Amino acid sequence: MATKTRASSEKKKGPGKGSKKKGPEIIRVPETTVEIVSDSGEGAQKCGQIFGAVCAKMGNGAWTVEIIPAEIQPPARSKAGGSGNRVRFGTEEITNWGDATNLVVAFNEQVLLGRIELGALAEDAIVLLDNKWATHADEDIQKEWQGGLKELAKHDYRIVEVPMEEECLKIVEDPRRGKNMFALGLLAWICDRDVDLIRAQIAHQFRRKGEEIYQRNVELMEAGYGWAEKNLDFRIEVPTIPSDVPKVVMNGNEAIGMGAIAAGMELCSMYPITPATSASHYLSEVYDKFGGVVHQAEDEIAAVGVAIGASYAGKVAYTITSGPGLSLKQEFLGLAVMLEVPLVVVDVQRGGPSTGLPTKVEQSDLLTACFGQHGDAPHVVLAPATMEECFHSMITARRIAEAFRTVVIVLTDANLATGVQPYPRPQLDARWQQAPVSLPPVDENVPPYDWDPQTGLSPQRYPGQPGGMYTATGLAHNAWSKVAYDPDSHQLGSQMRSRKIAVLQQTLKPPQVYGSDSGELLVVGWGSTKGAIEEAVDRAQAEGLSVSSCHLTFIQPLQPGLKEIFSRFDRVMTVEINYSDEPDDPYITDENRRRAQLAWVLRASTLVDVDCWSRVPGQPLRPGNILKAIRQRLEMGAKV
Amino acid sequence: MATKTRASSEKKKGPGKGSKKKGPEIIRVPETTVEIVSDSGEGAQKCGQIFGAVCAKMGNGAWTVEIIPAEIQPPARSKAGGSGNRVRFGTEEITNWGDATNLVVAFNEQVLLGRIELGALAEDAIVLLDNKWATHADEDIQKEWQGGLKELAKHDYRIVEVPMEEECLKIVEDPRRGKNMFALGLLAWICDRDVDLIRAQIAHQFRRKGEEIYQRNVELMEAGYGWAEKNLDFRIEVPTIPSDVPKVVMNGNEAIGMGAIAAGMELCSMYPITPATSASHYLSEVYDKFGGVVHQAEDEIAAVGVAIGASYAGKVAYTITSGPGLSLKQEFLGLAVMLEVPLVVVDVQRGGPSTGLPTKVEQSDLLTACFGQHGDAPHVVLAPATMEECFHSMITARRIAEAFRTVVIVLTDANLATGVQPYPRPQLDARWQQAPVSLPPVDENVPPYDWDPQTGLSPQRYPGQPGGMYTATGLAHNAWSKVAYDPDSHQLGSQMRSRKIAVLQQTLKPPQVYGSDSGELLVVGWGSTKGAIEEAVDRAQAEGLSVSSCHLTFIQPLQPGLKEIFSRFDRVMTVEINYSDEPDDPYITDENRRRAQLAWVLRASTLVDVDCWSRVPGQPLRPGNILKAIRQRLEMGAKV
Amino acid sequence: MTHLGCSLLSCGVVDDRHFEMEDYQGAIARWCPGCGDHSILTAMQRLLEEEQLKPEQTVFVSGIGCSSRFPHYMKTYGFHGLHGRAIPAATGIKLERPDLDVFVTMGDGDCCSIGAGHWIHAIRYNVDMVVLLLDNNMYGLTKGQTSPTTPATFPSNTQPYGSYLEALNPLTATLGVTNASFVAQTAEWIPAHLFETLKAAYHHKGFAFVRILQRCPVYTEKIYEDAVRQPDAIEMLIHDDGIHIPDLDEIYKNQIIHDPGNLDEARRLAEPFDRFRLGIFYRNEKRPRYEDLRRLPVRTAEEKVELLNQEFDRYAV
Amino acid sequence: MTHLGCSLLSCGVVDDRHFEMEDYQGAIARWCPGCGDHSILTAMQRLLEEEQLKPEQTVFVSGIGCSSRFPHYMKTYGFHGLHGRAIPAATGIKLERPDLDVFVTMGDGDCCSIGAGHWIHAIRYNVDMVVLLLDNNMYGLTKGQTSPTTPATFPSNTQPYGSYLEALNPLTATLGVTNASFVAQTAEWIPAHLFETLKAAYHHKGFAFVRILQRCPVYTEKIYEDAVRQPDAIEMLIHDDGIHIPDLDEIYKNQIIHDPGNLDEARRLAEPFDRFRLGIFYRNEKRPRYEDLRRLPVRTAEEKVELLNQEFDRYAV
Ligand SMILES: Cc1ncc(C[n+]2csc(CCOP(=O)(O)OP(=O)(O)O)c2C)c(N)n1
Ligand SMILES: Cc1ncc(C[n+]2csc(CCOP(=O)(O)OP(=O)(O)O)c2C)c(N)n1
Ligand code: SF4
Ligand code: SF4
Ligand SMILES: [Mg+2]
Ligand SMILES: [Mg+2]
Repeated sequence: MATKTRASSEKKKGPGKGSKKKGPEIIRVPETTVEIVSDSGEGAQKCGQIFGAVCAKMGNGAWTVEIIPAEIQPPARSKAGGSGNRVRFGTEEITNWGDATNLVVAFNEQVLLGRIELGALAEDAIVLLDNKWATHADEDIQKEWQGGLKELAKHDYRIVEVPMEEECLKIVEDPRRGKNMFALGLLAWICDRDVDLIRAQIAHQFRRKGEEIYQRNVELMEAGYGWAEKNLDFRIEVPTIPSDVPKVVMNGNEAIGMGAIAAGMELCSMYPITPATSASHYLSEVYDKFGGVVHQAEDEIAAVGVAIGASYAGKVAYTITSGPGLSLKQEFLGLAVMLEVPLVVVDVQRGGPSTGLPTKVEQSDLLTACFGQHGDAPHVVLAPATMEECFHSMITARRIAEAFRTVVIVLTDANLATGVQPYPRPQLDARWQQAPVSLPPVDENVPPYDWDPQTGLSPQRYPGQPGGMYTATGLAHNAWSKVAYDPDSHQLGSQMRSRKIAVLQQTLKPPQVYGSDSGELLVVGWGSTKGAIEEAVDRAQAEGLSVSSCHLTFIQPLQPGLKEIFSRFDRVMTVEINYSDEPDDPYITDENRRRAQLAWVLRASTLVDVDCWSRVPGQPLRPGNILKAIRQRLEMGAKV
Repeated sequence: MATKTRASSEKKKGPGKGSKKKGPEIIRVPETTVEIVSDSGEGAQKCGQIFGAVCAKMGNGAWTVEIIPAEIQPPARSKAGGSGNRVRFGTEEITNWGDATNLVVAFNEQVLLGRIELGALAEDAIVLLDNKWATHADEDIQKEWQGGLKELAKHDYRIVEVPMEEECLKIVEDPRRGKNMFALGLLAWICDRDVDLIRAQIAHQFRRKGEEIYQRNVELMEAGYGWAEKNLDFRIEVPTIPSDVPKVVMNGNEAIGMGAIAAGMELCSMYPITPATSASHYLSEVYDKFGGVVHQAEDEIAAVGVAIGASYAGKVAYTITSGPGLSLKQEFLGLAVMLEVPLVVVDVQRGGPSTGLPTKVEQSDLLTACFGQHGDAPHVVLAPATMEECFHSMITARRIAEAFRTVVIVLTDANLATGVQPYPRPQLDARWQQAPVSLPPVDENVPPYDWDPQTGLSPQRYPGQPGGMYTATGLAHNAWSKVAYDPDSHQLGSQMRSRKIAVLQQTLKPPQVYGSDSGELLVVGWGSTKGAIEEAVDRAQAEGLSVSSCHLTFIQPLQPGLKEIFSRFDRVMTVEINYSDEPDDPYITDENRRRAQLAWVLRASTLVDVDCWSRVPGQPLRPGNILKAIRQRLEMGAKV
Repeated sequence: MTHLGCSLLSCGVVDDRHFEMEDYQGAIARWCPGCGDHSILTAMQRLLEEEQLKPEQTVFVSGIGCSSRFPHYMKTYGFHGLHGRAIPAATGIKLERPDLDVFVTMGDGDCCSIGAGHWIHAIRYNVDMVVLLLDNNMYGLTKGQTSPTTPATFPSNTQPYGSYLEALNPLTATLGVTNASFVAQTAEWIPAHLFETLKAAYHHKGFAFVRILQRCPVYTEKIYEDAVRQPDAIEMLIHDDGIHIPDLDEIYKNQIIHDPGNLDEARRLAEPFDRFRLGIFYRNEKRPRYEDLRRLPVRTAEEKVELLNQEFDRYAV
Repeated sequence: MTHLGCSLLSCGVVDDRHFEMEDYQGAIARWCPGCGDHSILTAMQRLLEEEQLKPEQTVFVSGIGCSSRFPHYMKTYGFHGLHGRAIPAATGIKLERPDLDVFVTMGDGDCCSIGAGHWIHAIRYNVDMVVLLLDNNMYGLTKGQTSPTTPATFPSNTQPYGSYLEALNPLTATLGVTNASFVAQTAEWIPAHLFETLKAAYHHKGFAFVRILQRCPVYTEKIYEDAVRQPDAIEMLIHDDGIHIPDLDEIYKNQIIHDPGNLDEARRLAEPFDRFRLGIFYRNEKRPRYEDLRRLPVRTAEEKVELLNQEFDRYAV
């Protein structure tokens, strides 16, 4: 049990307990998780973003997660209204958001309680709390504050009341617009962050706001730093290991945007939708200089239609969306498959079904990405697992789309989209940029779908090529793109479109097994859960459990060798952020159990009895919870 | 080998071969298939429809299939332009279109050749052919005719040249508008059809055209009858067995329309699309008198939105569409699942992907029907297999939609939609009609989603109920329909929506096995292929092969007991009209093989190595081809 | 009012309830402070109170957007559906239940961008409902993207160097559609005018389309700033058949006398997008309403079975 | 004309090909005999010949419908996409390849019903293309369902007792949209007028919208019957800046002098749906075009890599 420490403003409450002179306690850890949470509009998100970036830039591994309130404008001081950022950073690479927060700065006790109810805090967490509410003019608020403190006392937190409002008032008139920088200063001192780096990061954040704002923010930050130095009796030390590998730090949507630019794509045709939109915000800001455009269409259908038109006429274009938008685009995706027009679609998954949880993570679009188009429409689905893979997936996606003349859906999610992680700076290749379009005349005896009968592949033909005139049509057609309703033409076209994907599959490598090559349990995952799953596997192995994991990048086609890999384990289960019935739920049997989405695909493909453990919390999965599921599944014994 | 018989007009070619006095040869068969084919616009379809209806009304089993040209207005005398109808009828029930035509009336040799190229004719078919082309003013046409006859001579057909044009000219000025009735008369005599019934059917067909047209058509029909009597030396006899069971005869779309009426549904909200539209044509004509409306919306999205709005506010409404429309509706289907608003969706499947084969049959929307919505959106998918099941499926669909507050997708296809089959007249039940909506006041302590925690079921609440005000929302919500982004609420809501479907599954019965309970091969099918599969199984059994079949009505949830049934067979394979790679295709392996859609679902669900044989010919499957596939799979040996 | 679905209503007891403003208040509104949606909500609750609408007989339908949270804040029935698709849902509700009062709230993205097709067609159908466009000239909920009504050169997150196009004018667009029957414009910062406009819309039998100029202090603070501060920036369309609030005469001195029956003139007046003209541009109660065109006979279950048996006779073997 | 995608074009040799009508003829048209689409096809092929458009530099884009088979019958590039979605595809083609001439053909269901949202927005974008509405007042390909432009009371398979609503007027709808730049109407049975209208549309820089009255002898024979037989049923809008074909003066004596620069008047003239007014209703070349607003710098691959590296610097650890 940690000792509760109550530091307070010298001015008001007299000198703090114990003398500061003997130097603060140093809590030295390989990693820690810090959270800052406020009412929405008080800037905790900015504070967290800067803090996270600074951690990364100092050479720590890091992973940040946004804390987003449920409402557009939640009422002040409400449990559901907490807004902010959570930063996990460590000496080594950090691959996920972890289990719980070790240090939290909260602007009021209500948002803090909200976080506690969600299980966000470690039982021994250190809590820094603005104490202005104790003396608030509104008596109801004073009462709430008292009640809140009582609630907090039930836990083993180390609570530090900080006169944040009071201190900020010394510098600014409206502390609502400054407390976040003060908090940043607190954290900076506690975690010994590089103050120059912080200043630079503040400058970047407020680059459009002018010098005065910058100065005031720095002053506030420094005030927080100074106050902490004077009043706190602990510091947290997370060492960094110097590294020669140059790194960049960004969120997954920025990585997608940069990946698209690196891949030489020039038209992002989209319609705004959370959590995909920020990728297009990024692009809108910078694309001009690359000769690229963001076309905001009147709706998702038009967005994908414009992209397909552009791809038909020239370079591969792409569209970025989220679940509801993907549903709307399905008809056009089928057309692109039928016309064999290359297309890249990014689906930044959020909670579903329907409008669901627009700002929150989920992995429930996998099946619709694979099968959402009417008719037989073979295409490609892949899923990056990290910010780095977000970047590279766009380059892969363009190349596959073009080489195989098909649709490539890239599945990311809200966790990747808004989280920030440093990763090795990509080495750019000018060849990725290359325009595929040249317009040589065409031999009139070559049909526009000059399918290789073995592979189904054929070169794309573009308007402007003399002699090559043809009409692309979504109707069944023969190699000449002539409408053909006879059985043989349709069978052949269907076969050619399917064959390509089989050929692509043959170029893929089997996935790597993380951990031992065989054992009692294999955990299979896809997308943003990779870090959490591998951390859980590490911990399980440390406990002596016989567990490995395996993360899939290609969902359609699946990578080869899965059945063989699965056969080496007694039991296989997927871990996913989508819904599945638990085997022991009422009315649930092996026959009617709804299974997690990847599990379903793997069962059909490998005929292995792939089990699943999945949840839809609207949050990333925690390694600790995955670990529990692993233990529980192992207790159930072999199943394969 | 059948003897070729050439009958011809007495006037022109002198007396026919042999004397007619000794009475015609009687070809007595348990069933036969008759086809009439013309240029489009010459009315062969009407002729076939009347003929089919008359066969059914005389007490024969029957199944008709439309012959539809590829083009809106194909050029005259072109192979791809044949339009008409194919009628298979027999002493016993007829469940599918069979393999090949035994008797064909063709208006020109080109459309006939087109049919032959498609393999439509039995090798010993009898062919009646208008011979006006032999003396056509256009020499090119004369040449084509000669070439055509040469082509025909390569086969073993019994060819009868009929001076159709010439005979019709005696009655009408433009034989294009009359030859079809003459042909009807020919067929009537050959197959000994009841002429009074034919007259009645002509009256029904032309009920809006007036007495004169009726009279002229009857005269033409009688002329054909008389000509045949005088000139032909064979008749075909397909005995009928008198039956007490009252029957009705109609196509699947009419059955869907009547089923909707019988189910008490009153709003069909649709957007035109082939082959679904004719259902709404039927409804538009009669719905008024039932107090129902067909709302033709501005697009498919609005169509389903209007239906959901109506279902939310009162009675279950429905929408009827085909593949492209289903793709467009997916977002709204997810909303209905989320709001737990009951909804019935009929998808009359056609060839895909994309616009594909708009008038032709396919079964390739199964996976998108199950998984086409983003997010986890559990709902029901069922598939009638016959015209009769089309009717009853609408009653079932409404009841499930309402009782389980969910979306029910009914998958039919172009084969069911346009084919005609007699079936036992349904006994209507006034209780099916009952309005579920009453508007009693609501206890304010009961939430709008008053989920039974075990089953997930809750009663629907309607605007107008005092005290029950709530806002239905597509956002994640709790039982009070309040927006709730916390992990528990979303997990619970997801669970409740899934649980209902599991509960429904527990009420279903295992499917029946057709044939022996165990054996070497089990063929599994769904939808309109039932008759063809069972006929193939019958024939295979007659050959001594150990084959049974099993036809599924529920696709989501699946009926219970499948794994157990499958375990009794050495090998299981589905037969479907959608695309699958053949196992021995180039580049195809067990890992990357694209499998037929039901096979995929069954593999995931049962972990049995369900094989498949599927084709996308844009036509119903032929029992003979299925039989071949059965033989071939049995040669490959056991696989389970 | 007679309808299969709600037969119980017709045999109800006399209803002597009286409703206060609070009776129409649902969840606490979660819009930003200073958001114009707040005053629209208040005006709406006032209207319901003044008209003594039964909460259970009233349905608010919306799409997705800040503005589309509206139904949650009313204590009536509500349908918070899909982005851009409020109108089809509302149409279904009204077709099924003509006894209900249906109100639709949409944002400018909702109505004029993704929902444009439904909007155009709903004007044609002229189904009896009140349809409000809460126009803040921006995508609010998704945090600041250009909408069709964003003024040219105004920056957003997707067009950070300024909106490319001239704004779409929702009034001329509506007035261009055959069968338009009620088109008005008001501003949420003039509560009296807002209220009278909502009231006129409510009393119009048909599709009553009201564009409400709505401030969004977060993303488009500048756009209506002048109009709010300088009453002279506003031109009031007044007429005996339109809206005329004498109390406002002193403040809003720019007045145009306009007969709402005059379509040509309405289109002319609606044309300039940069002029804030408030009032009823067009009203015509004689336009056919879709639901009237297809009013149906109501049959008992037994009658329907009988009729369907007659249908079967036609198809009998 | 400079564009990344087609750099090869700019270094091509001098092109001295001459094209005849036949050079523009694709597959044999499969419309019904007497279908008005045939004469539109002929007029279009004449236009291409007169303008000597290069077949490979011309793209016909369509949706789904009888009218949408158009591209198949041209020997140019073609894109026969989805019902209602011709315009987004055409927009993408033109954004990517401004060097191409883009023509769009749509049916009345295609354009005004399922495609209405795209249509409205395309008028706003004002992307340079020729957009033809082949209006037979009916769904042709799906065999006779009511379309938005079906006249009231005219029967169809979905409204067998007559169309419920007054027809939507595509001209007033178009003219109601901000940034409309070219709106004309012609009839396929007056080849000279059809041709001149297509020509004017082609020469307009911007979104040139032409509604073509089109006969469908199968489903709507009656609708244009009178107008075809009685030239007096037609009113020609003539002007020096518009279309005036002196040869037709003798036949079409009803003439209205109308300046296509006058928007108010254009709307007034477009209003009555039952009057067949042919000519250019509105033309304004000064309207901004979306593609001009966003003309972009063209970079080499190396420049882009360099720039992206600068971006990475901003994000460097
Ligand atoms: C199909 C779909 N596309 C996009 C979105 C994302 N989205 C939610 S609200 C909104 C626009 C909001 O703008 P507006 O309609 O003007 O309403 P406001 O928030 O400004 O009131 C968008 C694009 C969505 N929810 N669904
Ligand atoms: C998404 C979708 N919905 C419906 C259809 C069916 N459909 C094909 S063409 C058409 C309408 C044809 O009418 P119109 O656009 O007026 O063209 P026309 O045939 O009259 O030239 C429809 C509804 C389709 N192909 N795709
Ligand atoms: S973002 Fe704008 S429109 Fe949305 S609630 Fe806030 S102020 Fe209102
Ligand atoms: S149905 Fe009508 S529009 Fe279609 S091709 Fe025939 S005549 Fe032309
Ligand atoms: Mg808005
Ligand atoms: Mg049409």
